[in-house]
Amino acid sequence: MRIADRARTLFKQAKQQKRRALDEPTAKRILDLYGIRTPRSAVVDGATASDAMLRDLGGRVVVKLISPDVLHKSDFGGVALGVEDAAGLRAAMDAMSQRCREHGYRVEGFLLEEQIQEGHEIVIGGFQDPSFGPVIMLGLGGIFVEILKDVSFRICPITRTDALEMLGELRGAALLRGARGRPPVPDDVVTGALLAVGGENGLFFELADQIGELDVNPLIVSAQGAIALDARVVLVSE
Amino acid sequence: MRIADRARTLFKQAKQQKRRALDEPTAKRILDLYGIRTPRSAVVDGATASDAMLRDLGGRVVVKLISPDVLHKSDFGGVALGVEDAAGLRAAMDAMSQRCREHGYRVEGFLLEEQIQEGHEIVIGGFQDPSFGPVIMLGLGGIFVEILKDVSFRICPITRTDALEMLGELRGAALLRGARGRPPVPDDVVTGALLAVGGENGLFFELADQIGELDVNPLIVSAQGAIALDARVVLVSE
Amino acid sequence: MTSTATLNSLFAPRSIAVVGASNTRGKSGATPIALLRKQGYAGRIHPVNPKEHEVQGLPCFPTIGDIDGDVDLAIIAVPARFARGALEAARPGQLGNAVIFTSGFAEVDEAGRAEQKALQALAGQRGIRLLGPNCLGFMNIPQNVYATFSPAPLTGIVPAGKIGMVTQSGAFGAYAYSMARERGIGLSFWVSTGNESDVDVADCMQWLVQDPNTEVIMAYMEGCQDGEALKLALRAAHEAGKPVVVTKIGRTAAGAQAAASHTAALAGNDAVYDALFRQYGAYRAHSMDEFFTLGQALSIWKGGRARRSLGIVTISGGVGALMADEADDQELALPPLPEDLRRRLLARIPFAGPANPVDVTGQAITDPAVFQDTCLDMLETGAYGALAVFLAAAGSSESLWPHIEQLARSLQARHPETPLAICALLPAERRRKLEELGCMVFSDPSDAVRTLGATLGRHVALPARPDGSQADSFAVEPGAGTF
Amino acid sequence: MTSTATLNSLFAPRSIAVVGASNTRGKSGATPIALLRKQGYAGRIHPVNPKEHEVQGLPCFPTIGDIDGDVDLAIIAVPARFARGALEAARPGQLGNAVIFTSGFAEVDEAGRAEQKALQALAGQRGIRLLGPNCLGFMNIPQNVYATFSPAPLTGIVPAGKIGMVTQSGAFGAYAYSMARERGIGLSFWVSTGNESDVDVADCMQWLVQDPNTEVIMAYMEGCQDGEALKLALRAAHEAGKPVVVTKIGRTAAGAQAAASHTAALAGNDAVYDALFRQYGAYRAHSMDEFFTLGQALSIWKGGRARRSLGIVTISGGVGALMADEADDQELALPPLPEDLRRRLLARIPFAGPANPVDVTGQAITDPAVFQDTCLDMLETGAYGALAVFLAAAGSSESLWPHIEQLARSLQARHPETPLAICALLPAERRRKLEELGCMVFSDPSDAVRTLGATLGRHVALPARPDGSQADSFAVEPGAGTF
Repeated sequence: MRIADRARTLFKQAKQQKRRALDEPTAKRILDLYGIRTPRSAVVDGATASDAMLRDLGGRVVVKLISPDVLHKSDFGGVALGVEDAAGLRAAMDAMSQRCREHGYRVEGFLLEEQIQEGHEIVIGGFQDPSFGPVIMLGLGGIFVEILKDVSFRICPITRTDALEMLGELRGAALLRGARGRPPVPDDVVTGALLAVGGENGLFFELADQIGELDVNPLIVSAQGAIALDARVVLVSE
Repeated sequence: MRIADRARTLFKQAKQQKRRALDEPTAKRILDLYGIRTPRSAVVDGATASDAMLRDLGGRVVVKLISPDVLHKSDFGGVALGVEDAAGLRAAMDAMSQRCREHGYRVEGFLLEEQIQEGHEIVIGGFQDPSFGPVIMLGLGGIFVEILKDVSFRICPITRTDALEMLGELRGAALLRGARGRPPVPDDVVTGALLAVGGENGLFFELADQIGELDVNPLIVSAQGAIALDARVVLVSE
Repeated sequence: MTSTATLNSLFAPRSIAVVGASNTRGKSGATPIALLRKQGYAGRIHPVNPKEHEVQGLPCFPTIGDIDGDVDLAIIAVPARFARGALEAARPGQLGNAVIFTSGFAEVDEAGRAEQKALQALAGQRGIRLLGPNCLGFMNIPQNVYATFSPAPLTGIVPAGKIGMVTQSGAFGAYAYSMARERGIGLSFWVSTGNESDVDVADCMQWLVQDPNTEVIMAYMEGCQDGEALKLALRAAHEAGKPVVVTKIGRTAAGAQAAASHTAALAGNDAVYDALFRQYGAYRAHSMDEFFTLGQALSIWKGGRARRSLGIVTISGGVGALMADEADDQELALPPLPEDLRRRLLARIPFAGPANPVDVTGQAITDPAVFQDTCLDMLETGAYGALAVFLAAAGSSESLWPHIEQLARSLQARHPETPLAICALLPAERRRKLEELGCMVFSDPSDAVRTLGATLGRHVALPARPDGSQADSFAVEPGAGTF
Repeated sequence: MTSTATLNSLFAPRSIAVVGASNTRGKSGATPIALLRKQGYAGRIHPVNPKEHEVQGLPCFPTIGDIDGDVDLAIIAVPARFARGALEAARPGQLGNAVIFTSGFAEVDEAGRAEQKALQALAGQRGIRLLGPNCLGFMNIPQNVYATFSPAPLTGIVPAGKIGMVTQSGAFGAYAYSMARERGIGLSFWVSTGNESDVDVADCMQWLVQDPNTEVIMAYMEGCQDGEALKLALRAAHEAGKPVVVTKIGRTAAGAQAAASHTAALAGNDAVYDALFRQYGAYRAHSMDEFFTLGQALSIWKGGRARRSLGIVTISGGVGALMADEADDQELALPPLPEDLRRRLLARIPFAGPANPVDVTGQAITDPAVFQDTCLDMLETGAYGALAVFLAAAGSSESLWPHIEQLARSLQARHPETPLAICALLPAERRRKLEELGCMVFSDPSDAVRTLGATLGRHVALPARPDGSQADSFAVEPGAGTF
């Protein structure tokens, strides 16, 4: 099934549920379909540990013990950060299991959550202009959008040139490019995310008949890529 | 002795010591002389506790146990936050003494440190322009000064009108005035600090023959007033 | 909604009926007849007025239907309540187009809106294209079609030129017409679209794109009801290499409110218009002065991909610094002269400032060839995307003039792709001469640099046309278009 | 360093010697004599040149010392190596002032700097005030003192007016002189200070402050060696109610670099100049167009404390919105019309736009008194600090003109404190008429609003003078002066 068709199925379901906006998991599935990653998680039973599992979760995970008998996971040693390979995952799960056995606690499994790289918060928004159709917005998170109105707009579909210009128009662009000693974000990461939303094959342009408003906020961008921590997708009013 | 004379004595000492800049305690004393507060502290023996002591320290203090036997003060309960009156101070010191007695630890006294109100960070700077003499600068801390160059200048001496305009010229002024739900800072707090530095009776104008460069950074401003956490005062080169 | 071919009979009519024709000077039914005749319109003119037998010496008809033969264009200059009847009186198929001057339609009240709809419906049935209502009409200047009641041409005609002007507001348009005359700018076309019951700004732009007399389009907009049509028109202009300069009101909250209270059209989100113009390569002007400064400059140099670096040559270090200030604001680079060039210049004029800006000093009065030699040397380096030359008061010197002309000629011959801006106070005919030689001429040196900043190295990368043809795809150079 | 009284004999000399006097048209020693005679200078003119017996019909002296009696001003138009000797040849006490046209001093090299110092030393010993070297001289226009070799006045004289102009750069000054002539602006005084070995921009400002012919000062600066003197001059101008418009180059990094390579003066920290001008109430212009637009406006309305709220009255809703956009940019409030006023206007013109901007529509052509009535009504409310009126092309209408004149007259009579800006394309004599009646006149409507934005509600609160006199202390209203 084509990406757009799969997305349309999700919109159809939301409409059948009389929703005005997609629920967060569905909104994130739409982003995922169009290549904007969202944090992943999986529950495993502890029996197996493979590099492939970690890859699916972004390569670097937090491992959390699931046990009805442990209330404060951290104090108990039930959380392991920065696990990056199968050996590490196995070791972490074994250690937690061992500790539970010592205390006679039950082990129901392990929650693996993608560990988000530190990065910059940006915001990608979209709305329908009554004259010109879908319009995409880019801004930096926090005071940049709210106080300084430091945002940039383009009409969809945008080209790579447009995406680069949008980035260049932000007064705060220097921050993304490494000012103040913060690690720089390659322009491609930002423009890639913009094109995934507002490009010719982007979700907002392809689904312009479905999406009334869009807010990917925050989108964490770093040298490792872009990952959306939250997304709001409002349906077009019928 | 007049304020300026007392300040000049400090500069004289610094010059005798061949300093190019005042040391931090001296710089803070200069600020204090001209009415810009700096965090205060005092060491007490635990025998007395009075409201007056607290008032001298800004009204609200952190009490810290001084004992050669206690390594991790917090873990030991050797730190008490937000102490506001004599009764509270006495209770905190008594409790710490009691705990030390229980463990057989020595008590050498108590450090009372002024507890800084939460506020906004601003920067007040000054430099000597070769044509126009002392110039004062105002900026907001962080990205505002460094990335956005959101600063405002005036030639000294400044009037209250100038000080208000300087504040109004900052793009980030809205933040100080309560945007984003932050508690607002009365304009007077900022203009008062500006006048204390660059006004006709301000330290930079009165001591323009002594001070080559000045950097009060950060100056914490809130409804409770302004307090300088650090200050750099460079002497004029002879 | 429009094929531009059908607009030919509107904008280049072979016959014109004027309904409400009048002998009274200054009346809206008198002005077009007076202008058409005075300017030598070659087609037939038919006054229409049931109360008159003859108007301005021409035989007058009671209704359009009484005119023999077809009528390409009817100018309707009667009160709103008579407008529809005037069109109905035409024989079916007789009338191709109508310009409705009359106000009192959708811009006024509900009844006006209804009457405008009825007019549209009638025109639709009869296949009549409508311009207006509530508009000042149009002028096809090379063809002497003055279908307007604007008094502006009565006090002096604008010569034929390369700029086509489209404005929604008649008053803006009339003022702009007068400003063009004052600045000595020629126009190919001028149209005011008013309520846009049929033909709108985008339609007129499309027509100008195919009009061989028009090389630059200047447009004034208040709002836009059909965004797709506007996109297509801007794309067509871009693809035809005809620069578009736009003034769009409602930039700010106060302006948008004022615009909304003035026009039925949607004021829209201004940031979206900024994006639109940027994406489709149109130049946005925020004042009438900018509108004309840009339009006039683009009628000489079509903007484009020249690199965003500027060489400044002046007779005054001070003015050079003023221009450098503006270049910095415009994010135009000022590459320094290479060492051999510096040496050559200093050997010729020992007190010259050999940096960039280059200051040839007042010495240029006695050695006027230094301008041309320095400029050519600089362009040979390939480092400069454009040149701006400030001549100071020497611009009006008789002895310098042949050298300025020669400068323009040599640069045009050897570096036709490189824009040259000359800053001088020149008499009109000399200014025109330099413009013919491909020079932009400015009196304010900052204006020269600002205009180069807005037009140099501008890159437009449009998405593919809906029909699948290829998009342009230029390399990106940031910072263009901050006029 | 200067008492302005001593500058009177420099700038209003009773006798002038021209050293290097020449018969050759266009030479720097010929131009001042030609201009002085042509313009009817009333004092004595003494050509000095050892090689001539007669210059331009006047007896010529070998040296200044050979002239009988005192000489108020010597114009030095000989090469740098002869300049000092020319002054030395004067009898002790004979010579009061000298203008040194010659270049080749401190602006060039070390030897030039040394020679300039020697010249200063000699002048100091002899009590001679120096203007220059490396300057174009000055013109005291009401007194017909043309102590300049600028060719600009040769192609046409600027009439006497209220604006005194001081420029460091001669080329900028000469160009500005020509621009003033083109714009029909009169000048009281024009001076170019060059290397400022003695008299500098601040000195000239101080002199203009006490000059009864000067009401507005326009200055062009590259740098400043004596900041305190400049502060004092700006303060004096402010206290005398004479607005100062300044163009200071070196705003940006590129400009500062260009300025530094051009002049010996310190380019300085530009933000400090911004602060200086703001604190001392001077208006900073960033281009020559702004320089003149502001200067001309301030010669009619002196700026000041009127509130930052604007009433806009137009004949076109579209242009009204354009002006509202600019008002928003300028942070000028646009208070709406009170309800009774709206009703009255709608009763008179049913299709009028009764908000602010007020659109009286084309109906104003047939009811031209509506402008005056509406404007007066608006000012009676007390809500408007200024009015801007856009007349569209109707400005050139013969029938409307008496009403425009009457509007200006009534507003001037009843609300002399309220600035009125009229936007219209007017012939020069009508423009002048309105200016005499206290109206600012603009062709670009955005310029009108921008200028009001720069000048309305500007508050200057200077610290006390060093001598202890009281500072002004106005209430604060933010947002002024964002031209």
